[in-house]
Amino acid sequence: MPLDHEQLVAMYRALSGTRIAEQTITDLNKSGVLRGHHSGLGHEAVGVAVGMAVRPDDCVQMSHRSGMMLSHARGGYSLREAVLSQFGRAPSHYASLPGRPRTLTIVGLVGTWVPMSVGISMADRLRGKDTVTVTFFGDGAANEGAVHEAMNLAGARRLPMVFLIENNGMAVSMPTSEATAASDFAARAAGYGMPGVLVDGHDPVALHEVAEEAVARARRGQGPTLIEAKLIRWESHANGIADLRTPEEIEEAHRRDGVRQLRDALIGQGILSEADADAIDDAARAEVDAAVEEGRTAGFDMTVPPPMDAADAWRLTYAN
Amino acid sequence: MPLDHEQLVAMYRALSGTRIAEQTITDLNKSGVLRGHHSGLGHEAVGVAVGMAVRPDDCVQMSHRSGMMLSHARGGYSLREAVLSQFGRAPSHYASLPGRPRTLTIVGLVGTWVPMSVGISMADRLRGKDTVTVTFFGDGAANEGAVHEAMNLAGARRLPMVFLIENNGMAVSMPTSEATAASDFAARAAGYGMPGVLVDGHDPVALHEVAEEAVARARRGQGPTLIEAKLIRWESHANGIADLRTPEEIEEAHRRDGVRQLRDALIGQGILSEADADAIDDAARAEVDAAVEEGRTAGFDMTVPPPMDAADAWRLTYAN
Amino acid sequence: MGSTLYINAINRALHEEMARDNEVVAIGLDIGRQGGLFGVTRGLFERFGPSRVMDTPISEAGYMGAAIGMAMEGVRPVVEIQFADFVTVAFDQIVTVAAKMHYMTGGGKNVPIVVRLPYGVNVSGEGYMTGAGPHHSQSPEAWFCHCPGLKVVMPSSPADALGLLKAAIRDNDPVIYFEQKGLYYTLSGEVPEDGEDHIVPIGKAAVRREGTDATIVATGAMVGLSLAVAEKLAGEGVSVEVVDPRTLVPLDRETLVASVRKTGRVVVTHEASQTGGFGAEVAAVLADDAYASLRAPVKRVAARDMPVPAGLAARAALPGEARIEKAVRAVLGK
Amino acid sequence: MGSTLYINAINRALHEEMARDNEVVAIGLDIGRQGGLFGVTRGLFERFGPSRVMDTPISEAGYMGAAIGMAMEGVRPVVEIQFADFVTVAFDQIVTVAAKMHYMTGGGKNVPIVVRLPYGVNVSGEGYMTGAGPHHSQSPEAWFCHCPGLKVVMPSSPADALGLLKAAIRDNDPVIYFEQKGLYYTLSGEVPEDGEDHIVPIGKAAVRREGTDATIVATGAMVGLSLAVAEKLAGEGVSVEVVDPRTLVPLDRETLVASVRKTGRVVVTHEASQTGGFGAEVAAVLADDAYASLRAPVKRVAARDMPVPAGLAARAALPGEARIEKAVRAVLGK
Ligand SMILES: Cc1ncc(C[n+]2csc(CCOP(=O)(O)OP(=O)(O)O)c2C)c(N)n1
Ligand SMILES: Cc1ncc(C[n+]2csc(CCOP(=O)(O)OP(=O)(O)O)c2C)c(N)n1
Ligand SMILES: [Mg+2]
Ligand SMILES: [Mg+2]
Repeated sequence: MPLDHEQLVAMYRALSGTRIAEQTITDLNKSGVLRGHHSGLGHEAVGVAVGMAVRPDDCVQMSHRSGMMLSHARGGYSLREAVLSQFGRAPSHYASLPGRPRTLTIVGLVGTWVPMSVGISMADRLRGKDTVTVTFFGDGAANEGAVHEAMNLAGARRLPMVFLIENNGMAVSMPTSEATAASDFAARAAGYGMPGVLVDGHDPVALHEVAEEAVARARRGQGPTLIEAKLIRWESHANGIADLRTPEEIEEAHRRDGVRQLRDALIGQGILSEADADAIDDAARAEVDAAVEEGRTAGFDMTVPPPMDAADAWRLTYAN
Repeated sequence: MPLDHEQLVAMYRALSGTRIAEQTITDLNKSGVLRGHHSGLGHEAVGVAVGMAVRPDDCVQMSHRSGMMLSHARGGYSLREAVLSQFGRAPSHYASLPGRPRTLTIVGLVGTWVPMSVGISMADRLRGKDTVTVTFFGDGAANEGAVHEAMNLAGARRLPMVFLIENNGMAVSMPTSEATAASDFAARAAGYGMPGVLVDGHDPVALHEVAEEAVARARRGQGPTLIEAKLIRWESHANGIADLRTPEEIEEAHRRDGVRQLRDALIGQGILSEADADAIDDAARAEVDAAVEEGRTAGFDMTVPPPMDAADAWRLTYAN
Repeated sequence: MGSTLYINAINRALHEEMARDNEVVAIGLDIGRQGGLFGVTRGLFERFGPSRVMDTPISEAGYMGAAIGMAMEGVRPVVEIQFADFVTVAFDQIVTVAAKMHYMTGGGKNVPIVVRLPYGVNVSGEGYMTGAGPHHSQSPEAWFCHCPGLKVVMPSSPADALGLLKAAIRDNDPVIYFEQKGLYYTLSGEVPEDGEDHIVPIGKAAVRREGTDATIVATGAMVGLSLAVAEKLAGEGVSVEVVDPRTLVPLDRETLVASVRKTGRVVVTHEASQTGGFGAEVAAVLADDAYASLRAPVKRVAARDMPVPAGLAARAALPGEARIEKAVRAVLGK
Repeated sequence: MGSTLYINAINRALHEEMARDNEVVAIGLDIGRQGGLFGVTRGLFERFGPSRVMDTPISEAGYMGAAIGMAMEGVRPVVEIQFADFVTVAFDQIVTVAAKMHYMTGGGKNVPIVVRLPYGVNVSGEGYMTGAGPHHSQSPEAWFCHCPGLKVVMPSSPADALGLLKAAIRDNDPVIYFEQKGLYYTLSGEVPEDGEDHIVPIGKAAVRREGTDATIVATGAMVGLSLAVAEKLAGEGVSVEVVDPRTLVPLDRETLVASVRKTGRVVVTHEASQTGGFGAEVAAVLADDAYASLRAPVKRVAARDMPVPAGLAARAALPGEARIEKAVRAVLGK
C-alpha cells in the first residue's frame, strides 16, 4: 500500500530526526568528545523505511549502520535516548527491552550474527506465530560463509524472513566491486530459491514499498526475500579510519541524499510547506541538542568497577 | 572440439574399466571383504569426462565419488592400482605422485576442502603458469559456507578455475530438494559473477563438452565457471548405511546409465562393433579380477605399528 | 536397574526429554528418517515428527546458529554434529555467539542448547570404526573448556550418558556433550529402570573405584582402561583410586583434591593429545590446590601430539593401558 | 641498536622478509592501500604491489584456505586476521587443513603459512582501544596450543616481534603469531639496526630478569607487568626471575624447568582466561618435570573465566600487577 500523507510526514520526521542525531553523533566523534563510532550517515532511509514496514512483534536484527534509525522509526526509541546512549547514559538501540518493539542482538563478527536470526524465525514458527524476522547486514558481511548457510536454510525451510543487505559499496577499504564479481547481491537470491530485489537505498519511499511487500510475502507463508539496498555511506568506515575514496564518490552520496529528496518531494507535492518542514527539523535539533547537553554534563561512565572474583565472573557469564 | 572416434573409444574404455572396477570394489565392500567405501557407481561419466578435458599440469581436486575415475582417465592410474589401493597395497588415487597428473588432496570435512584449491590457482598465477584448477564437490558440500567464500573469491579474482558440483540428489539421507530451495546450483554462479552450466551428469559426451569449454575459458583468462552435473548415485551413501530411496529412484539411475548409453551409441554409429566393445569390457574385467586376487592374497595391511614416542610424533606431524 | 548400551542410554535420554518437554527439539544431519549416522536418534522422527526432529543441509554454522536463535526464544535444541571433528566449522557460532550471549545481554538472554559431539576412536580396537583417521577421530574437549560461558560434560558410562544428557537439556546454559563413539556399541552398563527420571548433576565428579595409594583422573573411554589398570595393580596389592570428573567445566575440584589429599599421587589421562589438553587443567588445579599433599610428580597420559592415525595405527598414538600402568608405577616410584 | 615501537618491529619484519624472498606474500582485510586497520602493513602495498599484498573479501575461511593452498605450492603467505577474535570463522581451515597436511600427505606437502593474530586488550589502560568488548579483546592462544601440527609464538617486545616473525615466515610449518595489539603504540624497545637480519629462534624461551626466590612465567603483555612486580619486590629484597616462553609450542621446557629448579616457586600468568589456558600447560609441565624442586603451590594469574568486558571494566577481569604480586607473595609464603 502506498504511504498516505500522514505516513509520509511521519517518515520525513523520522528521517530528519535521525539524520540530525546521527550528524551530531558523528561530529562529536570527529571532535574527540565521543570515541569509536561507525557513522550511519547516508543509511537513514533504509533504517526508517524498514522500521515503518514491520510490526512491533516482528523481530529485527539491526546492523551497525542503520540500527538507530530503525529503532527510532519503529517507535519507543527517542532521539534523546539515541544521543544519550552514546554517552553511556541510556540503553543502546540494540537492547531488547520490555514493551519495546522486538529486536535481536548482533555480535562483533559480521556475518556471524545472521544464522541466529534464522533460529528466531524457526522458534516463532514452532509457536505458531505469524511474525516475520528481518536481518540486516552489509555487502562485506554477505561474503561470509555463515550468511550463505543462513540464507540457504531460510530458503529451504521457506521461513518468513527478509534478508536486507545494506550495500554501501564498501567494507572498510574494500570496494564491493573488488570483493565480488557479482553484478549485484540480489542475484544471489536465486541460489537460495527466493526472490531478490534491488532497490535504491537512498529512496525511502521505494525502500518502504519493497520492504512492505517482502514482509507481507513472508507473512503470507511464501518464504523469504533478499533485498539489496544500494547506497553510499557519507563517512569513512569508522571514526579515526582514513577514507580512501575520491571526493567525487562522497559528493555523489550527498547528491542522492534521500532525506533531502523526500523533503523536496513533500514540499513539491504540497504535503508540507517549507515552514512545516523547518519546524520538524527544528524540533529534532532542539531534542538532540538538549540530549548532547545532558550527556556532556553527565560525562562518560568511566568508573572502574570493583574487583571481581570468580563467583562474580560466573554469575555474569552463566545463567545457572 | 567434438571428440574424434579414437577419443570416443578411449572414453568408452575408461568408462567401462572404471565401472567394472567400481562395481567390483562396491561388491567386495558389501560382502565384507573390504570395509567402508563410498561407492562411485553412477559417477563414472563425470570423472572420466573431466579427466579427459584437463592437462596433466592442471590441478584437480577430486571428490570421494568420482576421484578414481578421474585419476584413471587422466592417465597413470591403472585399474589394477585402483583395486589394490582398496587393499592398502597401492597409493590411493588422491595421492600426488611424481610423474603423475597433478592433483590436490581433499580432507575429511566436505566443503572445507574447497578453499585450498583457490590457493593453488592463486599460486599458479603468481608463478605465471597457464594452468587451470578444477575442484569437485557434492550438492551437500555446496551448502557449506567455505564453498561460498571460495567461489566468491575465485570470481572476484577472475581465477582460472572450474567448480564442479556432482549433484547426485542426495547428501547421505538428505534429498537435495530439501537441502535448498534453489532450482539448481548453477543458479548460484551469477552470485559470484561467473557462468553457471547445468549438464546431464550421466552423459559423458555432454560433460566433456562443457568441461572442455570451461577449462578453455579459464585458460583464456576469462575466469571461473561453475558446472553442475546432475546425476543419481546407484548405491547408498556408504557401505553399511541404509538407503532410504525408493526402488524407482534407483531404477531411474540405471536407466540413465551413461556407460551403457555410450556403448550403445558407439555401436549404433559403427565406431565399435559389439565384439570390440565386449573385448574392451573383458580386458578390464580381467585386469580387475587379477587385481582382486592379488589384493586378497596380500591381505590387509593390519600391522600395528611399533610404539611411537614424542620424537616420532613430531617428525610425522611437523616439517621442521 | 537393567543393562543397556551406551548408545541406547543417549537415545533414551533424548526420548524421555522430548516426551517430557515440548520445547526440546533435535537438529542435525541425517537425524530424522535415517536415525543418525550412528543410530543415536533412532525413533525420534517417527515419534515427534519433522517439526521437532529437524534434518538440515550440511551447514554446521548455519544450523548451530539457528539452534542458538531458537534457544534465545526459550526452545531447547539438542544439536548433533555428526562427528566431533566437524564442530570446527560451527566453532565460531558456539564460542562467539552461544558462549557470550548471557554476558552480552546482561543476563537478558540465555542459550539453553546442548551440542552433542560424537568424539574419539574405538580405543578397544574392536567394533565400529576402529579409527577413521585425522578428521573423524578427534577429542576436542579442551577447546571448549577454555571458553567461558560453556559447560562441558563427558560421560563414561551408560548411566552417566543418560543422566548427564538429561541434566544438560534442562540446563539454561550451552552445554557441550561429548559422547565417545567407540563406546556406542561396545560398552554396556546398569541404568535405572525405564520411567525413572535419572539425572546426573552437572559439576559433580564420580569416584569410580576407591583406593589409597594413587589416584587416576580419567575421562571418557579412559575410565574403563584406568579401572582395568587399577584392577591389575590390585593384584599386586596396590590400591588405586579412579576419579571421573564427568563434568569438565565447571570442574569438581573438591572431589579431585580430596582424592589426591588421600593418595598423594596422581596420574591424569585422556584420549585427546597431551599439550594443552584438559589434563593440563587438572594437573594445574592439583599443583595448586593439592600441592601440600603431592608426594610425586603429576603425570599425564594422553595421546601423542599428532593427528590421530587411521585404522589400528591409532593405537600407537593413543594412550593405552600399558602407558597408564607405567605412569601409575612411576608415581608410586616402582 | 635503536628503539622502535612494537608495531614498527612487526612492520619491519614484513618489509624485510618480503624484500628478501619473492615467495613471501601478505593477505588479509584492508592490508593494502589502507595499510591494515591498525597500520601494521603500512607501505607493503606501495612497495610490493597488489599481486603480493592482497586485500580480500570478508571471508576469513576462504582466504585462510586460499593461503593454505598457496603455501602447499611453496608460496609463503602471511595471513592477517583483523582481530584475533575473528579467527573463529577460519578456525576450521587452520586446524583441519593446515595443521594436519604434513601428516596426511606423509610429509609430501607442508604449509608454511604465518597467521598473524592481533589479540588482547590494552592492559595498561592507555592508548588505542582500551577494550572493545567480548568480540574484539580475546587471547585465544590456548586453542592453537592444543592442535598438533601448529607452532605458536607470542612476542612480548619489539625485538622479539621482529625476530620471531622473521623466523615464523622462514619456518616450514604453520605458525600462529600472536601480537598484543595494546602494545602496538605503547611499547617501544631496542631492536638491532636496520639491515641486521635479526632472527629469534622458534622454541627458545627468554629469561627477562634473573632472580633466585621465585619465578614468574609470563607471556605477551604480562611480561611487562611481571617485570614491574619483580622490580617492586626487589625493593623489599625479594629476587624474582621472569621467564617469557616466547614460543608456546614447542615449549622450551628446559629453560622453564631450570628456572624453577633454582627458585622452587612459580607463578604463571597470561592475559587469557584461566580455565584451560596456556598457563595450565606450563603448570602441568612444571608439576611433572620440576616436581622435586617445587617448594610451594603453582599459582596461576589469568583473566577471570568470563568474556572480556568492554571499556575500562576490562581491568576488573584481567590479571594486573596487583594480582601477580599477590600470587608471588603467596608462593613466597608472605
Ligand atoms: C568476521 C569479521 N571480520 C572482520 C570484521 C571487521 N569489520 C567490522 S565492520 C567491517 C566492514 C563490514 O562491511 P559491510 O558488511 O559492508 O558493512 P559496512 O561497515 O560497510 O556497513 C569489517 C571488515 C568483523 N567485525 N568481523
Ligand atoms: C563438514 C562435514 N559435515 C558432514 C560430513 C559427513 N558427510 C560425509 S559425506 C556427506 C554427504 C556429502 O554429500 P554431498 O556433498 O552431496 O556428496 P555425496 O556424498 O552425495 O557425493 C556427509 C554429510 C563431513 N564429512 N563434513
Ligand atoms: Mg559495506
Ligand atoms: Mg550428494
